[in-house]
Amino acid sequence: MGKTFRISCSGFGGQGVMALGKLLVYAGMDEGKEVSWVPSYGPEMRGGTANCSVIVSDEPIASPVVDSNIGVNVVMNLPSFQKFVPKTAPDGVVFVNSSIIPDKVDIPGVKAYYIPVNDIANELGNPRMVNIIMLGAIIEVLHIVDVDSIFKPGGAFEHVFGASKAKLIPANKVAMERGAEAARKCM
Amino acid sequence: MGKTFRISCSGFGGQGVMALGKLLVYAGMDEGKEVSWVPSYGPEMRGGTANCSVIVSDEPIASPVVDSNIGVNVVMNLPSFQKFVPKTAPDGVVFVNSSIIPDKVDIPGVKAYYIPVNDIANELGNPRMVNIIMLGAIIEVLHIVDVDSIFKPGGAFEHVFGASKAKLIPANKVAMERGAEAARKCM
Amino acid sequence: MPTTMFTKPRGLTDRKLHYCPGCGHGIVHRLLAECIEEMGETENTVILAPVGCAVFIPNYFVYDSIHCAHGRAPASATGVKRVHPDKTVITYQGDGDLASIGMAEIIHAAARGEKFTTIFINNGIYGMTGGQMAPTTLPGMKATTAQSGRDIHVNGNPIRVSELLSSLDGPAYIERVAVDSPGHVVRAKAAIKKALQYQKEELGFSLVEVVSSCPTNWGMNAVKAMEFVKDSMIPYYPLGVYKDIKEGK
Amino acid sequence: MPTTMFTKPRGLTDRKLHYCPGCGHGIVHRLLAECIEEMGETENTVILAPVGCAVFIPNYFVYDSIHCAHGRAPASATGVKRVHPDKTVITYQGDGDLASIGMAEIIHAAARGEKFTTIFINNGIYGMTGGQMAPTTLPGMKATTAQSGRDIHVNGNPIRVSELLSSLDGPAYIERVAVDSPGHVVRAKAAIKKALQYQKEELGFSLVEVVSSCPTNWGMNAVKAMEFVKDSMIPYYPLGVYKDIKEGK
Amino acid sequence: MAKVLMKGNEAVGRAAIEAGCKFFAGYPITPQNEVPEYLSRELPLAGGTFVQAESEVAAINMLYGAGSAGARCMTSSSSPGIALKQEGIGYCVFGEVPCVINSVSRGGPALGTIQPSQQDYNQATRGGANGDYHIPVLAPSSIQEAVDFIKEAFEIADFYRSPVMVLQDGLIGQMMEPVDFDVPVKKREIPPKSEWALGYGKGNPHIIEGIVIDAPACEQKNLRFFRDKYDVMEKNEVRYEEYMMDDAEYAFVAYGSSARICKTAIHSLREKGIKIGLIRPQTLWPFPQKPFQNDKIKVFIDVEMNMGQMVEDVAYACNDKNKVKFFGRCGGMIPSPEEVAEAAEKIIGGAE
Amino acid sequence: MAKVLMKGNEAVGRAAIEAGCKFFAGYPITPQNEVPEYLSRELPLAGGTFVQAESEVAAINMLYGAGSAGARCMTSSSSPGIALKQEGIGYCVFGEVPCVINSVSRGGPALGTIQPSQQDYNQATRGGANGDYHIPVLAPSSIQEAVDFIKEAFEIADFYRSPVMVLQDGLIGQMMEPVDFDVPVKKREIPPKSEWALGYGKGNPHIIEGIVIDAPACEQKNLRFFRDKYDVMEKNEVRYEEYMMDDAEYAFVAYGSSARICKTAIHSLREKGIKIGLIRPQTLWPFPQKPFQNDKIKVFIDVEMNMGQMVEDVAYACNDKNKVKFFGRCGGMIPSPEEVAEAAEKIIGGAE
Amino acid sequence: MAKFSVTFNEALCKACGLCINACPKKIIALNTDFTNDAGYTPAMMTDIESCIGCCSCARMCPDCVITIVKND
Amino acid sequence: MAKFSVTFNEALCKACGLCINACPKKIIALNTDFTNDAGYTPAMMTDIESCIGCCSCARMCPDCVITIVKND
Ligand SMILES: Cc1ncc(C[n+]2csc(CCOP(=O)(O)OP(=O)(O)O)c2C)c(N)n1
Ligand SMILES: Cc1ncc(C[n+]2csc(CCOP(=O)(O)OP(=O)(O)O)c2C)c(N)n1
Ligand code: SF4
Ligand code: SF4
Ligand code: SF4
Ligand code: SF4
Ligand code: SF4
Ligand code: SF4
Ligand SMILES: [Mg+2]
Ligand SMILES: [Mg+2]
Repeated sequence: MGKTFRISCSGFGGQGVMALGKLLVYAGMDEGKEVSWVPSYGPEMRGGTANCSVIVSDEPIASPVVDSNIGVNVVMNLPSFQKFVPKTAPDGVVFVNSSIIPDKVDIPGVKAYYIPVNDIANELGNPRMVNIIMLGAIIEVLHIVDVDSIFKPGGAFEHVFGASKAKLIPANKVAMERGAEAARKCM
Repeated sequence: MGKTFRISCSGFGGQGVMALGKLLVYAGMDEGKEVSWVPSYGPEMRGGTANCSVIVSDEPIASPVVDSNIGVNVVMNLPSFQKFVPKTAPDGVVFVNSSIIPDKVDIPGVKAYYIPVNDIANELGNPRMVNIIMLGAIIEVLHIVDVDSIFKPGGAFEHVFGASKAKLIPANKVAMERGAEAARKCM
Repeated sequence: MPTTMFTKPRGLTDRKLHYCPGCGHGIVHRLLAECIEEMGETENTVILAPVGCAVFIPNYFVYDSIHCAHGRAPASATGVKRVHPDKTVITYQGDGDLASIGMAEIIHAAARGEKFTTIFINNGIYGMTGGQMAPTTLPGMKATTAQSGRDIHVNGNPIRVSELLSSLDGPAYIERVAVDSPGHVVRAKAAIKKALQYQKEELGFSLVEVVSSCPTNWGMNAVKAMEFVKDSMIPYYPLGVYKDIKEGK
Repeated sequence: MPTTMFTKPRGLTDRKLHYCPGCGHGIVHRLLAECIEEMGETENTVILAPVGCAVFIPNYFVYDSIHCAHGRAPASATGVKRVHPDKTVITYQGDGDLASIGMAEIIHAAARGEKFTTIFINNGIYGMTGGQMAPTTLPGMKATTAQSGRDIHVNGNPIRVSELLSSLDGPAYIERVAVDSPGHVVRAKAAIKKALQYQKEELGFSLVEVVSSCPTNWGMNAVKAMEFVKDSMIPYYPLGVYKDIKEGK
Repeated sequence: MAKVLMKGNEAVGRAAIEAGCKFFAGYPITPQNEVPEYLSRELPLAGGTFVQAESEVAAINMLYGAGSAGARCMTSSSSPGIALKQEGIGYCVFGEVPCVINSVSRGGPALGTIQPSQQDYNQATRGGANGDYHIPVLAPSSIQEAVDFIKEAFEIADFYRSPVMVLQDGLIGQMMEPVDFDVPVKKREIPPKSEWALGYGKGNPHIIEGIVIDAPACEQKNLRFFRDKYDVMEKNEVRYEEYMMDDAEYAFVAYGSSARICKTAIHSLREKGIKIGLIRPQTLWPFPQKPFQNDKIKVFIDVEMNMGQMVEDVAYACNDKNKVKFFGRCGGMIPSPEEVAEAAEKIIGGAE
Repeated sequence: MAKVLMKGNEAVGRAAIEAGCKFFAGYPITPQNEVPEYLSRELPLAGGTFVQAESEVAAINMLYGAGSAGARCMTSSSSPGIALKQEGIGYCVFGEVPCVINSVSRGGPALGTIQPSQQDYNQATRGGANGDYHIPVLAPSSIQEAVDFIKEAFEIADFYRSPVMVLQDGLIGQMMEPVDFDVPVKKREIPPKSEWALGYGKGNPHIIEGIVIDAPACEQKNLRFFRDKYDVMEKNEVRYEEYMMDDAEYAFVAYGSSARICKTAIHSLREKGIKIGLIRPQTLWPFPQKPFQNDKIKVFIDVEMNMGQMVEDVAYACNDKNKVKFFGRCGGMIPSPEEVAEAAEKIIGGAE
Repeated sequence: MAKFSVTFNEALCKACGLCINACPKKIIALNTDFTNDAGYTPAMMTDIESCIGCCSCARMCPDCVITIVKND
Repeated sequence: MAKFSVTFNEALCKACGLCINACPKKIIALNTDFTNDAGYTPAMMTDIESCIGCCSCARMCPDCVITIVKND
């Protein structure tokens, strides 16, 4: 049986968690994997938390909802940490935005990576890149997809943000690499 | 088992067939019988034929619709004759407005009474009384109800036409009697 | 050689109309068929029937036709006309149909400027269902659901449809006419023709409100009913052009 | 002794509003509560919520309240007010709710002269569902269902509700106001108060149209959105009194 | 009081007034026009309000308001008009607004015809509003029962804070029969308005809910309805009549007008020695289960003025679809007792 | 062509265009807004017309017109919006107007919640319009299937001249999955427009009927529909998937999103040695009968995101209600595969 | 021969009287001697010579009963 | 003590800026040093002494954040 990544990404609206998930599924599809992406669409007008379920798998996907037994749990703010971390699978992995989440994951068998994405983004001078930095960390640790599938021409990045945003790819590559670097520090 | 009259009254709109049926049910109810009255309400705006099903019985009434096996078949114009006479019960009775219906009933076992109600009404100087004349004939032959139940104060006539029309009762009594007389001639 | 000055137009079938004696619907049916024939559109017309006494329109006209849901003819006509922009598309609606249940649909079709023509028969009553109060029933006028006459404090105020719709931007032409006299009938025909011409010219939505009669539910004979149109309806529903974009109105 | 010049009115609960930053709904909620408090009606008011961003009104007001079906608040208010003629009954509706799906209900409640007050928020868009075109979206204005801007030839013409309703006989008072500036907010409050007073005096139906903003779906920040109200919305939707039976208007 | 002779529709109007109905909103449609006509005249005299609504949609939403405000209220319509009320009925369910919906069916679909029919069984029992819900549906088969059920419907509506439908056909609406308005109705303990209705919330605001945006809370509300309403109704509100069932080997299953026709057919069939009876559901929802747990019955013959919409309910109740046969007419046609009897004989012949 | 990643709602819009849809009318409502938004942009580019209707009532009646005029047409809505379309759907049935109705359910009743649900099973399969009628209801459980079924729906609609519904839930509408738009759809022989559609009746007027006032004729029309449409659909249009049913002793019965959840649950149950499979109706009407004629199955476990609306259909199909058990969530709650598996274990434990 | 022929399709006439009322010459009346299939006594000309061919009668007729021909 | 007190219920502020824009004295600004629970940097007074108590800020605030008191 092949590998299945059951991913949940959550955070404030505006932190780009939905796009983070989309980048994974576009890249995964490009690599011939089965993928699905499910947004939670809440009643909130604006603000509030946002989250999405992502599956990248070698097998056909049955249920696309990742709301329990989360394999890869990406939490970008404190409310998300509190809501989603308890739902991590026994052998799951958590990625925590440690810039704004003071808490620590304390579940036996679950490995956590604390990535200070806001701090890194501020260093890079672009606070909106928090999601890309986190993606860099995730890919570094789990190799869910190739970095190249994200950034190559016609790749996931252009799909998600539009071809006109291709000029931002170099900066985003740097952000990814900084995320990867932070992850390596935690390993 | 008691007696059950299954009556159908049909004719042009304006010939008062609905009221004829109503007089029977009001009088029947007054006499403690079970009664029902069902109008046919058609799509026609005005004109066209009208008919109603009436049951006066000593037993509780199951189906109130008299559209087959008609026991007492009152037909006031030619289209009604053609439509309803074939539905008469084997031991039924037909009352025909012979003023305007040239046809004859030809069903073995079925007795027909030919009452020239328009002619009689014209003689009486009130062409609108055709239904009362016919009612006189019916009661004379079948004794479905008492004439008194029709005309007594608070009786069927006042129910159907309103108490304010009570002043017309004497004239209507005469009309009834003329109908009865015509029926006797056919007996 | 004898010349025919007046006869049944080609657009009407041979079916006998089911309307009551003297009902205005018949007059308007004929006018409509005359206009369409004169415009050479007899083979190019689709008519949408309302729910109301005129529901049997498909029996009476030779055009393609459809029974619409009560009040929704303007929505269905939007569908028909958008699919067939080259056809002459007509809705025919009563006052219950158009001004009561179908109020949202007529306003929005008008506001969208849908390029069809509505013939709106204002007879102040629900004819088909037997004389209930319509949005256009006059104050004081009797109806089976306002048996001592419409009391505006209890039953609300009548709605003047032509005035209401003419506040919108989408309509190209709106006129109110009547069929109570030969002169008014001639004027009514001219209005219908103009409305159809505006449709052909793709200027927008057009509507002719016809003040008509319902002798049966008004409890009058046909002649008296036409007098009532003249004496009571028209003063409340003034005739005239309410919108004409060619005239900048 | 310090005097409080401005604070939250009693009619509002302590719940945080869910509206986006700078959304006009919040301003109008406050004005409404202020007027009701000043009239001493805080304990005597029933408010009917629309479907739209204001659907959660029951969370924010201390009045008895009800979530109405989309567009049908005027019908439900008719039911409430007829049962409780002594209560102050208010419907609060957006432009999708009132002017699109609910057009028939508002026109008929107005024509019947139902004695309740409607607060009509014209923000030119479907806020709650994410920015689709409303009947009041301006020509050229972008919406998710008119992505290159409303083209009146494709999407139809906007509807001016106050003008439309003021052609009817039932309304006692109709005014259009805006909340783009402190001065207009003061004027808006006066209009709402007057509408409620006309209701108390049983003069008929009253409506205040509030030209408001939807920064989120207009794609602007709150300040820019209020500028858009001033520069683009108000010229198309002129402020003023459209109906006032006391003034014979 | 003595019996009076009345048209079904008018009797419904009078029954509503006697039940304390204080608000009626409706829109004209054949064959129920006498209901609004009667009430437009009589309800104001009884201190109530009659509103001719601009549409069926408006009428049901007026009820949503008037019922929320604590008034006993009713609307009446027929087939396509009931279709238009579906969304509003859903709001009354969710908002727990008591109200009575009188439905007088005609032939369908669409405008169909104006003749009587029972083609709206699915419409009444399954509804067409969204979401999980049930409303009680009472199906009278005489004017007396129409009157009794209208009164009962108001009690049920108030007791459960739910819409209740009385489903009739045009035949019952249009016919005249003697009726006794003094048949007593069981009064129930109903939740006081002061606890929930609009206008009674002094200090502690009353809210009639149409939305519960939080899914877990919305689920809980649904579960509460099943526990406190639908399950209880299934236990306590089922009604049916058994007619000549004591020795029956076959059973007609029919409601409303078609049940009356079956009764006439039963007489002629019994004369021929066929032991047949009738199970007549008086509530179509909740649908009676018990009378179908009857092993003596070889075949249930469902007779309706439609194409067999009740068949599945009968099959479910008796748990053997092979035992259920159907005879019906539709499109506004009323079957005659003779054709029903003949159809039954054929079915029974085939079964033996 | 390669697969593309698309949101379910947008994929539905694109599928409609590829199927030749030339007219769309709709009114905004969550969670299907991307359908009209996509089509407002793309349909005109494909030579079609997009109309934002003033209401759901208007939208379905626009389809009644556009479909009558011979255009392939679609509307889309969600729960309360579908309730409002009921009368119009009845007109499309009776007038034999082909059209496609995309329904994306949310939690109910009333406004309910905007989270995904399957609470509109009854609404879709029993309708709420008046009269006897059925419309085919296709229930996709992936975006690929949503696309295929939309295309198929247009074919079925044209073939039978009938409305066809595609019933989805908010989950399928909102999620993204890869989809292949080149899966071929069986083309059918469809009645030519020249024979019936408005605008094609030169000389021989075409009439789209909403009323057949003569009851016998109305009955005949109903009978023709049953003979030529519904019976044929029941024979030819039933679709379902059987998943791991070969050796199954137990069967989940589920459609749409809940079927996917069951598949995940099946894997964990099979790991525990429980021989369980899935019967997945792809058409909810006509409902599959054959897969339930399976004596090896001890219990059918109906899993829905509602309170068990399909139970009666399953019971009817397998003809033993005692074999049918239910597990579900409602009000917008999506069950997890774990709770489904657990519920199944409990049910099976009880059955053994 | 009169200047105009005014003919009535008697089967269709409903005796509503609108033509009679509209005629400026008052030369139309109901023919009470004849009842058509629908039970109405149809309209007829009483004095064709006086007809001025104004078509008022035909314009008011809701049932297309009347045909008017100019004889020249 | 300043003539007026203008206080902000910071928890409710959404930093929309309408008060800032409305103030004729331009004495309101966002407090970028503080983020409330909803993630906004709420408005604050920069110069209460200049306040003329016109209430324009409060009138424009959609979230009832502002209370104004006259100190006399
Ligand atoms: C949804 C629906 N509601 C009500 C009706 C009943 N109905 C039939 S015709 C009609 C009103 C007709 O009045 P109007 O539109 O004024 O036409 P008229 O008959 O006066 O020409 C009504 C209410 C219906 N068929 N469908
Ligand atoms: C019957 C029905 N149709 C559609 C919807 C979806 N819907 C919710 S809010 C809304 C429009 C809101 O716009 P508006 O009335 O302008 O209010 P705003 O959010 O702009 O204040 C719509 C269409 C619904 N809930 N019910
Ligand atoms: S009822 Fe009235 S509108 Fe209808 S046909 Fe008769 S007269 Fe005409
Ligand atoms: S979406 Fe628009 S109307 Fe709705 S709360 Fe946000 S800004 Fe206000
Ligand atoms: S044409 Fe004129 S004058 Fe001649 S009969 Fe007719 S109305 Fe009279
Ligand atoms: S107007 Fe026509 S229908 Fe009426 S009486 Fe004259 S000819 Fe006959
Ligand atoms: S009260 Fe006036 S001057 Fe003072 S802060 Fe507010 S807007 Fe500025
Ligand atoms: S207007 Fe109100 S919400 Fe907006 S910034 Fe000022 S205080 Fe904050
Ligand atoms: Mg009318
Ligand atoms: Mg809006």
